[in-house]
Amino acid sequence: MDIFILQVLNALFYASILYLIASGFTLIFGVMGIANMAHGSFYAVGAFVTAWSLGFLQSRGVEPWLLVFFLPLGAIAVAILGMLIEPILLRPFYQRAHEYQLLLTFGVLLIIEDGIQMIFGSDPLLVDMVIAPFGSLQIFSFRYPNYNFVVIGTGLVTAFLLWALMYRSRFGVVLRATSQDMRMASAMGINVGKVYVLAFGIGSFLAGLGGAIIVPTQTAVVGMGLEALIIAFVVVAVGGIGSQLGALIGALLVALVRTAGVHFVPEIELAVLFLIAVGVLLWRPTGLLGNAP
Amino acid sequence: MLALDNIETFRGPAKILHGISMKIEEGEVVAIVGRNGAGKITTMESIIGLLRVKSGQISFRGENITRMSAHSIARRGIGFSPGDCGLFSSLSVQENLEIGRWHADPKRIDKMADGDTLEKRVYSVFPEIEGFKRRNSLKLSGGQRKMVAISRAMYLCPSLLLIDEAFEGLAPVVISRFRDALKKIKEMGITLLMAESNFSNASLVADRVYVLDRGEVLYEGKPKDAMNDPRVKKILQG
Amino acid sequence: MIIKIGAIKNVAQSKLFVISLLIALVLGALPFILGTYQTLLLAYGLIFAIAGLGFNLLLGYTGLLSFGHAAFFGVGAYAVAFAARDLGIKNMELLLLTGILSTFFLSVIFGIFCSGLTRIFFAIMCLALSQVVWVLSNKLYSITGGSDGMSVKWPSILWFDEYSGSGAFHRFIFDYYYYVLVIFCIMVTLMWLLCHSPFGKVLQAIRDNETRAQFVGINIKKCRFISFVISGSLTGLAGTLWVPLTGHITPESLHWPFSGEILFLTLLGGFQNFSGPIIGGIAFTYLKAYAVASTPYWQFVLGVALLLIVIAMPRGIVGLFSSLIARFTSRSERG
Amino acid sequence: MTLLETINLKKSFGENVVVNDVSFNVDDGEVVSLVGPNGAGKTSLVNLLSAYLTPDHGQILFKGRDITSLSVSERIKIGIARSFQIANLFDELSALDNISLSISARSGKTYTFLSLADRDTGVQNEAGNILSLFGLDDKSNIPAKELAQGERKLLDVAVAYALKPSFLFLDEPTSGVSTRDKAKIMDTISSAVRNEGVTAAIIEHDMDIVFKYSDRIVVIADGRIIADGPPENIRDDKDVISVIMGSQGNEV
Repeated sequence: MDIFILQVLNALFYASILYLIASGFTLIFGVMGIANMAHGSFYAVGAFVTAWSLGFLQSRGVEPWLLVFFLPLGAIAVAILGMLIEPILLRPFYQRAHEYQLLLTFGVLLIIEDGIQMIFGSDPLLVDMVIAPFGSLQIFSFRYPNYNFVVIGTGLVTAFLLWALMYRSRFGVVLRATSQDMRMASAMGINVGKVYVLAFGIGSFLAGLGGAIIVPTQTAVVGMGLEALIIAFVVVAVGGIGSQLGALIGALLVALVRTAGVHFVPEIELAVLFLIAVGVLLWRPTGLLGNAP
Repeated sequence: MLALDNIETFRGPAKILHGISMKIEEGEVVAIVGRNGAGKITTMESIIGLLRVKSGQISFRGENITRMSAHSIARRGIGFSPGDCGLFSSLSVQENLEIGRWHADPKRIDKMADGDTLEKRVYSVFPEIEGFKRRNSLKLSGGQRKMVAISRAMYLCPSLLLIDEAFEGLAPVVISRFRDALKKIKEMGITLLMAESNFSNASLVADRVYVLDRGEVLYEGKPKDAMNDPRVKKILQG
Repeated sequence: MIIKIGAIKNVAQSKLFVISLLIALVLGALPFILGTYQTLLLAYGLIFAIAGLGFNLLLGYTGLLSFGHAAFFGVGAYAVAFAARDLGIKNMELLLLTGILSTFFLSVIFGIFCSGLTRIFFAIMCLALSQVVWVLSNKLYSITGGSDGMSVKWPSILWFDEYSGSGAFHRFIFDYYYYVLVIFCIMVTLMWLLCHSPFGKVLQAIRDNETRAQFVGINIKKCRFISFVISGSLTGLAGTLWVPLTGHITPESLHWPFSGEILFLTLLGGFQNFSGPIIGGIAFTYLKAYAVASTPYWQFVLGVALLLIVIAMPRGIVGLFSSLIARFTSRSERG
Repeated sequence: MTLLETINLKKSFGENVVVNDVSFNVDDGEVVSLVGPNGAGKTSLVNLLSAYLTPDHGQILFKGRDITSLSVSERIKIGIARSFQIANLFDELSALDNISLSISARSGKTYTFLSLADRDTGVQNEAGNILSLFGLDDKSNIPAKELAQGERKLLDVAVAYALKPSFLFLDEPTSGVSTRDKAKIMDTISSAVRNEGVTAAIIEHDMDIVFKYSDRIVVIADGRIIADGPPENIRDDKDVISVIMGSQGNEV
């Protein structure tokens, strides 16, 4: 029983991170039709920037409980990065075939992956000092760090905010209109360029946030972005690309499968995960909640 | 109100407009008529900034709008209803309509006569929309889609409305309905510029026509005199 | 009228034939001028050209972007390694056969899963399947050597047997280069025929307009499947040829970034052209070799190069040159 | 002789019934026009007959055989082809290749791998003949995407025609075409179809064209057939004309 609860909590924790990454990926794909290959690297940048800046602030004597408020630094940095990349690098190529955007973002991926090493070095970074101030909760026989609940909560709150943004705000209507027909949207007075920058910024922010809140519990290591990207692919493939609810459900499913996989078939848990993606795609090519465009 | 001066526009490598000049006065209904590929749609897309104009100048109420982005042109009060309607199918009809209102210049809305709200005005053109405004725009017939497209452009509170192929694909029974609607829009003091491949439909509503052929203006004047020009007659009737 | 078009095409085709023959002769003469290392690089280039040719049958002609072609390349290479280690095969022809058969079966399996999908869904399916293979190669340590990989000795080529003693490296590279060159020429010819055959036209038709292809009575799924199997097998052949030259295989060549590199080289050359991936394969080999040699941050260099290529020559090297040639000829015609 | 027959064909999308209990038949060699207001269900009917949609209810018989469950490609094999309302072409391929593709698909050459397509003189000549039949012979090497709208519509019909169907559906072959080109396109199509004795069903809005080119007119409104007969009868039927043309029909 204890193990079961622990595993469920771990799955929820993991699902929250996956959701943050995948929702950003699916948002960018939904609005601009770009499968952002650098999205996982955005997640890694979020983790590294947060880890580095918290480390720096701590060395300047900032109290651990204060450091918590600086966690979003990584996410903000990534949002800025995204809002620079979209207009400078991607915008000139929207008229061209999708392959070019894929290739451009693949180039960004290569640059970021090595750039992280150049800037932060290849030593792993960890900022676990922010976990302690939150304390922990006694659940049956084990203590569970309260910080993990913060991560789970962040995922839930983000899901709610994104839903409200998409379906309960004017910006959401504008976003949905632009994603469908950007030419017509601009003829209706919508500043498509602004919408794109914002959408790309929000999508990048979400990936960065995922990296920022995971770095107190896991070290930021070189290559973490590559794995994140592939898992995000699986999440959106399962959930349905372009669908926010799909990203949420996909994240939960993938997290549960992986947690169970690590428990029961640790050797090939990743293979099981990919096979599930294969199965879902065979059954419903557009994912569980995707609709054929 | 709107003046095109020697406009040249390319579509990819192909030069479509070879120096088009037009003048449209306040309150007029003008139709651009021509065969397919003559440059009607290209002219419209050049005006609203969806296509980049290579040379020449377009001015709207004395302001040079030649290389402005489409959204800033729209916000200056030029509405557009495309031939394929261009409805946002992931939005409801109502959301489709509202998008226009959010980007309309409030100054223009304020100028409207007392008691005449934008909403009332739009719905007076096609009151039928009230009946299906909650529906998803995918589930509309061709005629309904055209109604929504025109009304949506009306929500921008435009002083100039561009309608591409207002009557294309409409059954004859619906055409007369649309003709009345266009007259109503004209009575509101909105200038209309239409692109039509069917000359007889165009002559139903237009005060003046421009006949285009191969990206050049061939004729300009009253519709009833157009057929006196042998070149126009040849183009429009074969 | 029709006969005239045919005549023009015949002239163009015989011109193409002469040019190709000249290029083949130059490629054949190069090892006598270049050093061993350069010959080795060129052999790698030809191998990646074959991989790109296979990849582009899907991307350029069928309109499907695979993000899992590393699986075919890697499995071709692993099949050679297994055959050499476990079956003791030393003969390159037999190794080739093993590699091609394995990748053929793999692409049939992948093809069954993938040929019903298009666009991003196809890409993700290929990715997921290839990742399964990658995970297995990593985890089945006792068979594959895990992340350490496996080494492969120099095989015997045709009747040339032992490569040992002094100068063996040079002799092997020299001989193997010609081995690769001959296979390369055969494959280019076959693929050129395929792309210009009725079936090639059918693939392009499906790429252009799936609905209409269905309405002229084409079995779309079947054609995509055949294209997929040919494409996968050809990329697998490249992997098979590649492994004796590196002498070592690790799961890296099954991992998705390697699929990204195959895409990279195809677009570098230009995917709207038959010759694009050929040029791209060779150019990419040199680009990567020099980047790796000059800095530990070679990925960074490749990334920057990639961005520059996309921005400066969006239609790839071949596209750039053909538009330059077109501009030059139209100018000289006018002048 | 009856070539095609539908029995109580029905199709609905949600609560919206687009084809409601339609039974009619077409004789061998006839040219039938389907007319009616927008949203009457004409295109849906053609979609059902060409297997683009599956009916909820009812049967389709072709040469007396039930073909309701046959797929698109199976219906093409037995000789049912169609053209599209919005020209649906292989845009990157030349006009000639668009046609030769149809021909080689028809003659079972799809799976020919290692011979050059443009050396197949049989296919090339036939494709050239069809192009000139449709007046497109000077466009044979131009990619379909660079053709003018009217030419695209003609090529769309020609691609279907090249399948040598015994029954051809034409979905608004003149929509989006200027008044002047309409007659030319219809003359071309009509002579091609009648010379080969192909049975054709045409969806069309322009009543002048309908009256001029068809042997029989089927009027559809709200998913039902409301009139069926030769052009003279339809023209004289005031009720039917008012449905199609509206109350101001005479004025238009």
